[in-house]
Amino acid sequence: MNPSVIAGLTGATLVGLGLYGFILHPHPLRKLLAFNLIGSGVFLVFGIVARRGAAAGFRFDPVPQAMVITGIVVAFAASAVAVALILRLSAANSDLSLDPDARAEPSDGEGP
Amino acid sequence: MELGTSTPGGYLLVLAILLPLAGIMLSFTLGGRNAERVALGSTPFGIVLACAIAFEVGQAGKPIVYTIGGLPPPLGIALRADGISAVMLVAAAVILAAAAFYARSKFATPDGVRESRSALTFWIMLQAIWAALIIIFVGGDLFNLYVALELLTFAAVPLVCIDGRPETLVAALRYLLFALFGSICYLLGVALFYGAHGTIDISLLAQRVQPTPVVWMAAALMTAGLLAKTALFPVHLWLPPAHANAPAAASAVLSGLVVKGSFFLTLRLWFFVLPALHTETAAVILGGLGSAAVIVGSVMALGQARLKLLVAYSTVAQIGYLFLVFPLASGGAQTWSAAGWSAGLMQVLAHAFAKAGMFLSAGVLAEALGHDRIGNLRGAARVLPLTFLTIALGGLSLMGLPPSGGFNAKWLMLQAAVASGQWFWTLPILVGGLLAAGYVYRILAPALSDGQVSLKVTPMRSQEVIALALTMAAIVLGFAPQAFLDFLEIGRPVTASSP
Amino acid sequence: MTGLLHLLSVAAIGAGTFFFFTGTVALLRFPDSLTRLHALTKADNLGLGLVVFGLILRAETALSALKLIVIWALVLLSGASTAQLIGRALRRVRE
Amino acid sequence: MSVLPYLDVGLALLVVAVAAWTVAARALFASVVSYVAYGLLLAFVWIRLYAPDVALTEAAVGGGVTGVLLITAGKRLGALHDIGPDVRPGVGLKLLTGVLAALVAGALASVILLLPDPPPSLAPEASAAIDSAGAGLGNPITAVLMSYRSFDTMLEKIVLVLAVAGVWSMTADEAWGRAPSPFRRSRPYAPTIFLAQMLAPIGTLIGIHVFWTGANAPGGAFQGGALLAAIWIITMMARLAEPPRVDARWLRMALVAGPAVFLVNGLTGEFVAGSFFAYPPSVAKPIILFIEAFMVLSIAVALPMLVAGPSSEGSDQ
Repeated sequence: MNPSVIAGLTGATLVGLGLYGFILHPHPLRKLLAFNLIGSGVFLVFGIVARRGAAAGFRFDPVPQAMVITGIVVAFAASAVAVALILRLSAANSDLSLDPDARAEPSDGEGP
Repeated sequence: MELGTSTPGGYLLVLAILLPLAGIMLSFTLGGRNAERVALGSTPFGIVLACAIAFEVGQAGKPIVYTIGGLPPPLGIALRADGISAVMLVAAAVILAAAAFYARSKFATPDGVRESRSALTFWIMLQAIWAALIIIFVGGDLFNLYVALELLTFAAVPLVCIDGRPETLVAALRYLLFALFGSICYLLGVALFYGAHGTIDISLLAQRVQPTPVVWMAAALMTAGLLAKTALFPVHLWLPPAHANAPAAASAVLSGLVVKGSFFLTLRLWFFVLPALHTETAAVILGGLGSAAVIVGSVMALGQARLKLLVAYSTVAQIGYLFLVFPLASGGAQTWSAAGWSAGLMQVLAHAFAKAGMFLSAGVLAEALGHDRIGNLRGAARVLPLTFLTIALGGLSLMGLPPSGGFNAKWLMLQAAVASGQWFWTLPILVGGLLAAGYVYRILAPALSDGQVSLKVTPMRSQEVIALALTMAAIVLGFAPQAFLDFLEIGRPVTASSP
Repeated sequence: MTGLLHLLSVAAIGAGTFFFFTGTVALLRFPDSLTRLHALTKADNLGLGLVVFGLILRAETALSALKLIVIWALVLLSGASTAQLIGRALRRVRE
Repeated sequence: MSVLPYLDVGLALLVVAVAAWTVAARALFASVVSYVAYGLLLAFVWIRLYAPDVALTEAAVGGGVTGVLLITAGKRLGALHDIGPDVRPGVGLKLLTGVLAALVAGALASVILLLPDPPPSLAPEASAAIDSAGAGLGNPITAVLMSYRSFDTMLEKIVLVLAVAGVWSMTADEAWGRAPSPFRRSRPYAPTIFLAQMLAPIGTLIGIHVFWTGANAPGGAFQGGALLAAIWIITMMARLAEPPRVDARWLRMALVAGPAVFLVNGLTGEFVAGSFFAYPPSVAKPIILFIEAFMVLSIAVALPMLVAGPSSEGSDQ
């Protein structure tokens, strides 16, 4: 098995793990962590695409790698906004036990 | 069709994007009242640029293209404006300008304060939504579109919780998580497309795409991500609290335009990137989800106690109609397919204008009465005649009664459904219309009946007029000539290849 | 000469790896946080030092050798500081 | 060399195990700490994929700056209250989600194995074009970021500005304009101060070095900026420097400097090189370095501001 196959399988596993955590964890910060796991799995997929694209004296295809760098920056910005939102929410509201579906009911009156 | 070289007028696309981007940076640096001045000052230029682009596209009769830095795809990034991009650019510019002028009083920086949090945030985020939408409408590169989608998310979320109440924070957080999940699914699809075909330029992909498992997986992931952002049933739960809790001007933009951004990309994906795939199954699934959204959204709207929530659930339903375009316009060069295509775009436009107008009216109403509980609206039409006229006209378009853009859209949809033998799609269209009549009646009936309502604040006439003007645009779409429908076909792959 | 250097380098890196290994075992097996901290800092500093030494012997330019030394110094600095901080935090918890 | 595949597999298993622990850990804080370790491990995977530029970014941002962000957040949330009434999902839901996640991962893995051979690549095009448009940039990543995909790069910087504005928008109205005080709870210990004093000059030097070599070797504006940002964060943690007020004009200007210079240069490209965002070939390298210098500044300011969070009441007293 070459490194790109291993990394590809790792990426797929990370996406799966992240997806599991993202759906199941009620705590928003845990959801955010899981989201970041999915994100890094996706970046790894870009990584193996870049690695496979080695050609013309390059050991990698620079285009997908450049995209990953942009992606990491954007993902960090997303985390920062989410953290600020979570902290604000926890300061405004002592109850952070969000099962979001259960929480929104009083405010929007939707049925269960 | 040349895809990799700039065409005359292509430079307008770059200017249209750079205008709001420069506005964001100026507003952020200068701060305070200047943020508002920059935002309001740039909107007229934005409308002019959008109209100029539409004019160029109409003149050329084919998409106008700009390759950034003179570097053509696959290495470089291309911008392309076809018929639907041009129309959406104009609609977005008009609705954003309307929302901006509507919001002047609420988001003015108070006297004696150098800068206020909500004002600065509002004016920056409004321009950011505008910039992101322009890129989404003219972007030709899937990764560039990803960055634009994220820009849209980062701009929309703070608007939802701009007043800082805990329930708005919960709504914003939920929205953010859904949106981030949507983007990451989309991005994974982009990675697979690149891995399979070595490009993510929409036109180049369209030439290279083969129905392989990789492409199907990429298409499924991107569609799932975009659906989460568009709030199509069953991933619609984030939308009503987010749209209903935002300030009226923001709700108008979120409901009228922002969800259309991700829908627009879904259109791009299936009709522009993947025409080589046999998409019947996918089209039926999307149409089925759309139909379910029409029914569920309308029924939920019927049960709402607050006006803004009712209008938000109506958005869930109206988004459902949009997805009927996938089965109804999937017939390649057949005539009914063109009707389905026009119907879909007509629905996008009519809903954008009608819903923006209704949210702005709901804002006027909530401000004037101090509440927006439907149960306490008895006699309200007497004190707010203009606002209720707006709501009634907007409702007309939502129900799909003539003359209105909504009627045009649904009429074309019915034609396409019957002509293509897919009669079952007529059911959700008709039932949805009846249910819409029900929820519009729920607002209007008490308002028109006898009752005593006292105004807490006199409504601002300018705000009422802006809302009315937007809904009038939705009505005027009902008189759209055939030339307008032909314009929407410019650059559509199937028609371009047909004799 | 290269043969001897090579041997020396391998020996140093091997010894460094051994220290890392023992440090990790200690981290997993030692009873409380302070002793774990003790084992970890010792093992890491020495282990990394030996690895860096082994790599310097293989360095092609003086600049890359210098960079390796800077890396070691930086890890020493941050390792010592974090160990201090963790130790203080532990003491605060106990009091 | 035959040992490398085993190391690869071992590294992959370790990454997956730490990721699994991040998801499975019961306590919030354990999960956060595990995630930080995960970010650092991931940098090694990137090295193995011949992506040193990404590895640098991942280590600096994924492990470093995100780590500070999450740990401070985890600590604050932990201090306020842990996750209220235990609303753990039922076994049925867990099973269902598990099956769904496994299906997605399995489908993705099989699709990745099915990627076409020979793989499509833009490397030949990039290599051929690198001298014309990238004009003497030896690092193909920097060439792609600053030339072919310059539009993305500028947008990404605007996303950062927007994220800062978004974070600031979470301020309580009364506190608007004040400085953030993310680390007010902990009085700095002597070792923190010592560390910051020692690291600040060295780190600044390394940050500038990473940016400068980025033109020809792994590194670049983002990685260099991220290092400088980390240094500023450490000095703030040691209370050697206080965070600035969010309405400080210099702060706002520093934040938009990168994208603004990029935008202005993109506009002038039309007149000096015949196309928006094009560089005149003869001076492409100096112009790119000029733009990158401002981007380093913006990144070095934006990341600490994102970590520091919104301004809070009680600061500036």
